[in-house]
Amino acid sequence: MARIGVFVCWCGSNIAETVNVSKASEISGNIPGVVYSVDYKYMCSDPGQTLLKNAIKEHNLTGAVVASCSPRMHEKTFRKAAKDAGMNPYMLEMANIREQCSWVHDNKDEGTDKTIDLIRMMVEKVKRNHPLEDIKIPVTKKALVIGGGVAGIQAALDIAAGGVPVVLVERESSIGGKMAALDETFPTLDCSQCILTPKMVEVSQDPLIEIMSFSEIEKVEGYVGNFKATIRKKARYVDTDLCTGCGTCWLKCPVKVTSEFEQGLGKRKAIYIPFPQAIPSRPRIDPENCLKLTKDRCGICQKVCPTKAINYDDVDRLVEVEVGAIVVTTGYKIMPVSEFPEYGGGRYKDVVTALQFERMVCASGPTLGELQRPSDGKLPETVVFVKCVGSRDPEHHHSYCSKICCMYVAKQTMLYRHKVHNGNCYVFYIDVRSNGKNYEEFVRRAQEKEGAQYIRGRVSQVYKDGEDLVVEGADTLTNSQVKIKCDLVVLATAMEAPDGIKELAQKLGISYDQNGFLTEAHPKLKPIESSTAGVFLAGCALSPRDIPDSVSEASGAAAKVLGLLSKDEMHKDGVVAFVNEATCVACQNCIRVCPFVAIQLKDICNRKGEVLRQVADVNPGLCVGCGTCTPSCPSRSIELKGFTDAELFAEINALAEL
Amino acid sequence: MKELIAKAKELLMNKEVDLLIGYQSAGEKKAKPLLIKNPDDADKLVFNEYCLSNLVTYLNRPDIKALSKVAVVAKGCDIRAIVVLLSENQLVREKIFIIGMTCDHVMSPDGTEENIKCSYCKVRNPHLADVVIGAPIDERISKETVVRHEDIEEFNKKTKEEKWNFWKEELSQCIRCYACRQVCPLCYCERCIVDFNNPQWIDTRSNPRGNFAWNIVRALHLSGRCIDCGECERVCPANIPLMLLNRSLQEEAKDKFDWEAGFDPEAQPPLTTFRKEDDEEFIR
Amino acid sequence: MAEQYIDYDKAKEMLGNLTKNSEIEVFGPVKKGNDTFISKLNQNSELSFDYFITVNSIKEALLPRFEPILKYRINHNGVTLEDLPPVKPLVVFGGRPCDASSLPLMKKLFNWDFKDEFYLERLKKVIIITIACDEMDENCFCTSVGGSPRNETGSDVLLERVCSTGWKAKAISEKGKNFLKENSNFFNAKLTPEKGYPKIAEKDIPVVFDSKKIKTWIENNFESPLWEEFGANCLSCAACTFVCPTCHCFDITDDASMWKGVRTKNWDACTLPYFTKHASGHNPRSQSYQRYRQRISHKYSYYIDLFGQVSCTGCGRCSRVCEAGVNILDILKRIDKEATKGGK
Amino acid sequence: MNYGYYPGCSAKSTSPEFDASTLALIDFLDLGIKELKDWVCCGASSMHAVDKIIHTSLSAMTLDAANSEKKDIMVQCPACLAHVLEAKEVLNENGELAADVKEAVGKEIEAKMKISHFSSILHDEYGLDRIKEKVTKSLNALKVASYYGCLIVRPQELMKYDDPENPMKMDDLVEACGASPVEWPFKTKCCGAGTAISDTPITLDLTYEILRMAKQNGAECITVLCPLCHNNLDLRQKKIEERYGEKFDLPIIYYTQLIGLAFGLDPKVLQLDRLFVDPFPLLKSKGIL
Amino acid sequence: MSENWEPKIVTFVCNWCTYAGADLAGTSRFKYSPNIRIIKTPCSGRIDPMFIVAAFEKGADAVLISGCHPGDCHYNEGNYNARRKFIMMRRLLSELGIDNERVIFAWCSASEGIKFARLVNEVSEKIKELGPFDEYHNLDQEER
Repeated sequence: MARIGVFVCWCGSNIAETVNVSKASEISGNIPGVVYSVDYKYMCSDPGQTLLKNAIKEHNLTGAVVASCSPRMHEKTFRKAAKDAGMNPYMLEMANIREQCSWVHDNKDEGTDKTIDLIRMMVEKVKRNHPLEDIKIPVTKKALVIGGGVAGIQAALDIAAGGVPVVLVERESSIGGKMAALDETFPTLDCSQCILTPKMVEVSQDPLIEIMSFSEIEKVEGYVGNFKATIRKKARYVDTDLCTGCGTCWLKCPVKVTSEFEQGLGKRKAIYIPFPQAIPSRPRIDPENCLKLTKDRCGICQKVCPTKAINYDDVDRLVEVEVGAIVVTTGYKIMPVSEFPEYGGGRYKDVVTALQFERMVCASGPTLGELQRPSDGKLPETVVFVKCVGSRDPEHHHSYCSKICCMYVAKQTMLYRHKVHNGNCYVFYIDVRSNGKNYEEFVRRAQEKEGAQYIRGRVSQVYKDGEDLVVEGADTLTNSQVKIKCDLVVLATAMEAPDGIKELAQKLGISYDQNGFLTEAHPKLKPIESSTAGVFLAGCALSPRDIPDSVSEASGAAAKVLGLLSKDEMHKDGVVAFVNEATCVACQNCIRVCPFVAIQLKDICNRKGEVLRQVADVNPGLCVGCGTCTPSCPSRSIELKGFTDAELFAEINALAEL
Repeated sequence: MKELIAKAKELLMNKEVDLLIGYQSAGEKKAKPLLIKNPDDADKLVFNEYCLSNLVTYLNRPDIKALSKVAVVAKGCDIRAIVVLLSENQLVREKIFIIGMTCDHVMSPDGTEENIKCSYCKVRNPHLADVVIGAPIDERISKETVVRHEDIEEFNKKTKEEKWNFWKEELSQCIRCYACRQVCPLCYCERCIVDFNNPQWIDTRSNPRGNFAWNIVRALHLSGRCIDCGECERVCPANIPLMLLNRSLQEEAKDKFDWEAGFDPEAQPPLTTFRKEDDEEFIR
Repeated sequence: MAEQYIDYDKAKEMLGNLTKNSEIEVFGPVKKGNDTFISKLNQNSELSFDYFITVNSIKEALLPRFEPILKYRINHNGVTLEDLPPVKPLVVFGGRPCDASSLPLMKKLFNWDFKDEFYLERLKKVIIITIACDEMDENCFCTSVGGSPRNETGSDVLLERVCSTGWKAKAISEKGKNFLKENSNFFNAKLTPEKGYPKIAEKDIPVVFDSKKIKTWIENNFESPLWEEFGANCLSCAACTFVCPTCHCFDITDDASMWKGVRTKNWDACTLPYFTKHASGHNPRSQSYQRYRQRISHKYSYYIDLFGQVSCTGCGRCSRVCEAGVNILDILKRIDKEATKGGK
Repeated sequence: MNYGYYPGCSAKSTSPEFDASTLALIDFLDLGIKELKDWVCCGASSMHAVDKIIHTSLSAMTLDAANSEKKDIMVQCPACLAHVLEAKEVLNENGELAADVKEAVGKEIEAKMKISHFSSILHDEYGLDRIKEKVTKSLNALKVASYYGCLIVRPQELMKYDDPENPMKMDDLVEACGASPVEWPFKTKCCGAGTAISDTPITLDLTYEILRMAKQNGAECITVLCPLCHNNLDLRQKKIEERYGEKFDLPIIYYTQLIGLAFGLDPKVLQLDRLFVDPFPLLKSKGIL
Repeated sequence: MSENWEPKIVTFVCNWCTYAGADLAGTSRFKYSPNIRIIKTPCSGRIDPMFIVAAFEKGADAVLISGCHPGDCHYNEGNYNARRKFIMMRRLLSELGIDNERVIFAWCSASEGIKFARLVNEVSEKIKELGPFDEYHNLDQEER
């Protein structure tokens, strides 16, 4: 039999002015099941809470209703007090008689009547409430970072610094990402590799970080605190344990192939490391070009390898790792120029992407920093940069802004002018967006001190007239057509979501937007959380951003991971869905509507292990308690604790006239 | 008919199926279900325009579900129920053998005219069947055609008050025999919502209040799922025009979600999914 | 007393008159769609007398679909019981002899170990005006269970058709005599009996099985595989039991809101899947054929053990209403054949 | 294929060779396309700027002409194409302008027919493979610059002709006939027809650039699909050569004429002799004639 | 209709938007009609259309249901799922002749205190016009 206490708060005059609190308390005392009722000036005060605690003990209460302010204000307070007094906290409910009653009504009789109704509704609910326990989830103290660009490197380092082991998975054969290919970085013009490679080395030397390069995520199962990831270690044909990275193999390899790292501007071998500072500094064999693997000839690398590390029979291997949290830092890709034939992309060798330009001016690039245009090696005397190529162009490509182009174009004009002091450089732009620390100053330096000529307008066409490239565009400030003859055109093409990101998102159960960028759980308040608990996001996987943003997000994600993994088990609210397995017929409605992938089918077996039938099964670790599953179930075999049908019906029922 | 009997015999003789569900004659202009395990009984099988029953409903019966494979004689309209059951994980495709019958039309329950549902049938040639028996029949309307139910249109000419009085009168006659539920191929819950008592969702008394709640919840639970077989209305001993409700919700599903149940087992049922641009003109 | 006749118009007038009196409940035949139902009449009811047999039986008049057996209110001082509405006198017009003959059967049950005051009170206050049959169909088998198209059992007044628009009335009981007297102004129709009425004679409905043999067979064949065959088509709805004049199972449910409640006796049916479901989740009659076996066995065996009589009047309603094609007569004939064959 | 041919007024005045070569191809390929009986001038190139209702009504009447013969519409002139497509869109959107047009025309006009350019029909419906089969006289690697002009690809949403930046249909067609299409950047540049009368020097400038680029990229001739482009490139070529002191000698040949040649049709029938820049020396030197 | 009849409006709201919006109406002291009783659920996705029937059965004259605006759902999608159910329920109720003005759906965010107050007042006024929902309440017959 229920023994319920009702506590009506005056909130000074906030409630008492519009509600006859003593009458409310008195009438509430007559509700069947209520054994104690009282009104008090400030329930939330220490004496008020003591009153509650004492009443729970003295009257042996099974439930309590505090009629006061909004539960959003003090539910935690009173539930904690109830818990301290030995009552299950979920057996306490609040009737909101301040925000939703005394403050919105003037008439005291009406306010009092409504108050009594609200109390009665909560009393009836409490009668049906069940004691709930917080959900405890054990956690695996290990993290997985997917993507070894600068964001992934930073996240791995920060997590490891917190004492948690990390597996860093990278699709390419070296970590470093796009940043490793950059020449200098804005707005400081410090050398990209000079600041990145020490971090890469740090990663490789951290005993808590395991790098799995040339590997991809095959499958992810489990849930927050308890993920099991299967990682495909792609066949490398080089035993990374035996290999010392001496370099003999790639020096002797006779096959030359266009280098992806050099953006197609340089060559590599069929057995190669993508760039000299690669981490791990272990080569891989490109099976499509290796003579041994394609034609069963050559085999030189095996012959010259001093440690017998070459294995032509290597195959993909699957490795399972158990982790408690995942950080996704899969970065971006750059649109290739071939998408823009109207700008000469794919037609003229001297129309290049900004990333290619980085390699062209980089001291470690294919020309060792000597600026030569790709077609004939000539020093370009006039260069035209075109911004917003593919970005901010909803009719043809992407509607979004790629965010970093304004800055790197300004940087590249400087890099160009530093190489070619009397060269001409023009920039076609729509707007100049330079809203970072020292960014605006940087752009102005490019324009005012470094001689870049900015033309506001779009380019209509790039074509070749004789030996010259001609850029035709509009100057919308002077309202005139512009035609510039030049030697090199650099297109600041849009940043795009990388290949395979949708498949990865599906494996992780996280969502992505129409552009393929991963979606944050909340654009403002949960910018680095995904919709799946325990999966965090950082860097350009979310949308275009620059290095400082990516790095700070990575650190943020690492902090989230460390917070999550700091305890042996996680505690969460006991308001979760539960299944009545006796009546569930596994129609999958709940599974289909659950936004958090918290419900799965489970087999019910007999003693011999034969499957008798299937039922829905809620993973309380993933369930967030929204209750969308409940109305989707026609036989009501799934319900939400704390908001069961019986509880809500009791509230409705309490409205029937006396 | 010969082909059907031969196929049935073959299936039962070769033990390809444990049970075959078909139709037998029940007198002049009448047919009723026939459940047979013995190949000799296959001679009783008939198929004609009086074969109204949607035999798919038997596939939900626990004793029949327990069998390893069952053959069912089904018209295109009946197969739509199989599609829904497949999409809702209630049947295992490999465990049923669908003998699809081409069917131009069946008769109305009283046997006097063409059944109303046949005038807008889109599956005269059954889909999804393991074997199709009968000559191909010209579909009278295409799959893309949006069906407007004349009875709904007519009904919607009534005022609010007329509608209310109509249903009050009709539903007061419901005796709560649950024939509508039991015959429905899509009512397969282990425990029906009406059999709940904590909380008591639906008043079990066959008073107008209980009858309203029952018929509301029934229509609602079939919304986006009803495949228009009309069995509930046919078996209702009180002759309540239940399909008026079901058809209007079919129309709503078509209009608002571009959905017709029972054609694609892979598609997401409309009430378990959404589109961001769904209608919300009615939401303030 | 001279012979009394009543025609369609007078009958309508009489029933209309009775309906005006809010102190009595009147039931009569009302047409809906192609079928006729015994319904509680109100001012707007459209009576129809040209029917073969009503879909439902007159059971509904005496054993309502739902009926309050307890009412209470809660207030701040506690719980108070409320009075139940009094049982009103009833007139039931238009049942067939197979309807009326169910009443003595039902009386035995409701007068058994527990006296059901609601049923018995109604039975006391009811006037049953039965119309003898003058049509039949393939589902009729009253003669096999001791009835006949002109059986008087259970009726207070029996009407026999003499022409296309009227009947000859015959009082069977004292109540009937008084009713005819009180309403003699409606039973004074000048009707000339026409040739060809009644259309059917008792011999038109031959006896087709021996209920004794059937009882014995049932007693000995609980596990017979034939039951599975009999119940194969059954979809487990309650249509057959709800139209049956002798099915009488009910459930007791509470409907309560915060401050008041009512406990109600509701029709229930052994054919429904949840009828025997235990709280444990176990269901001893989990399959439809088991439930159907219960229905037949109850009528043709257990009831005889308890009350010495078959609890079936041969009206055939269950077969007519069953859209799954379960036909009780076919099954009884088959059992009879099996019993004869087996010699038991 | 159920097209009626809408030639437009140019075909009947300034460029009968376009008309003639088109009809010759229709006849040769047995496409069964006949000229619409009641087609109306589309009102180019001034009416659309003067009065929207009259402008749309003119094209609507052509749609009506097609309706009365139950035909889809085949168009050759890009301006005509743009205007009938626009009228179709206006009528289907059924807004205020459509109501005005209905009133002006005096009837309800259904706009459900298909409207296609002849080059699209050859390219997409008849098919390049079948065209290749019909070629009897290969164009012998003649270097052809396909010049589409500005109208046929713009606005893309309306015309839906081909890639607006780099259309390929004519290139494909002449390639199928054995020619070597020249890749060049000025396929869709404006020839300046709009200012040809009002400010001729501008037009001459623009057309000069086109001729220059074609020549620079190795073209031996230019093929076109627009009568006005043809006018500017062909009729004014001599004037341009004088003005800029540069010799081009680039024959400007309709694509229908080139295809006709490949099919072995009589140059007279194709009216090649009507061209101002004499194509015969080139064709002879390439062994095509 | 008795003189002092006041409509009874049962309101189902989600915890994150509309409940917070109602709180904001309170903290902003926007006055509204006292005829509503709020029942809190975590998300509009938790609100079963049959709650509407239950509320009418227990004497409600109108039912107001409100959740987060599309895109604002705390649980991302609950309100989208709810919306489809409401679409169906509305059609069904209108087929049965139940006034759609007695079942009101709204989106009301945590910042829309004023919208919540106005909404309640409008609904309350409308229901006062329509009068008590006796048609439904009278369906509750205890005996035949």
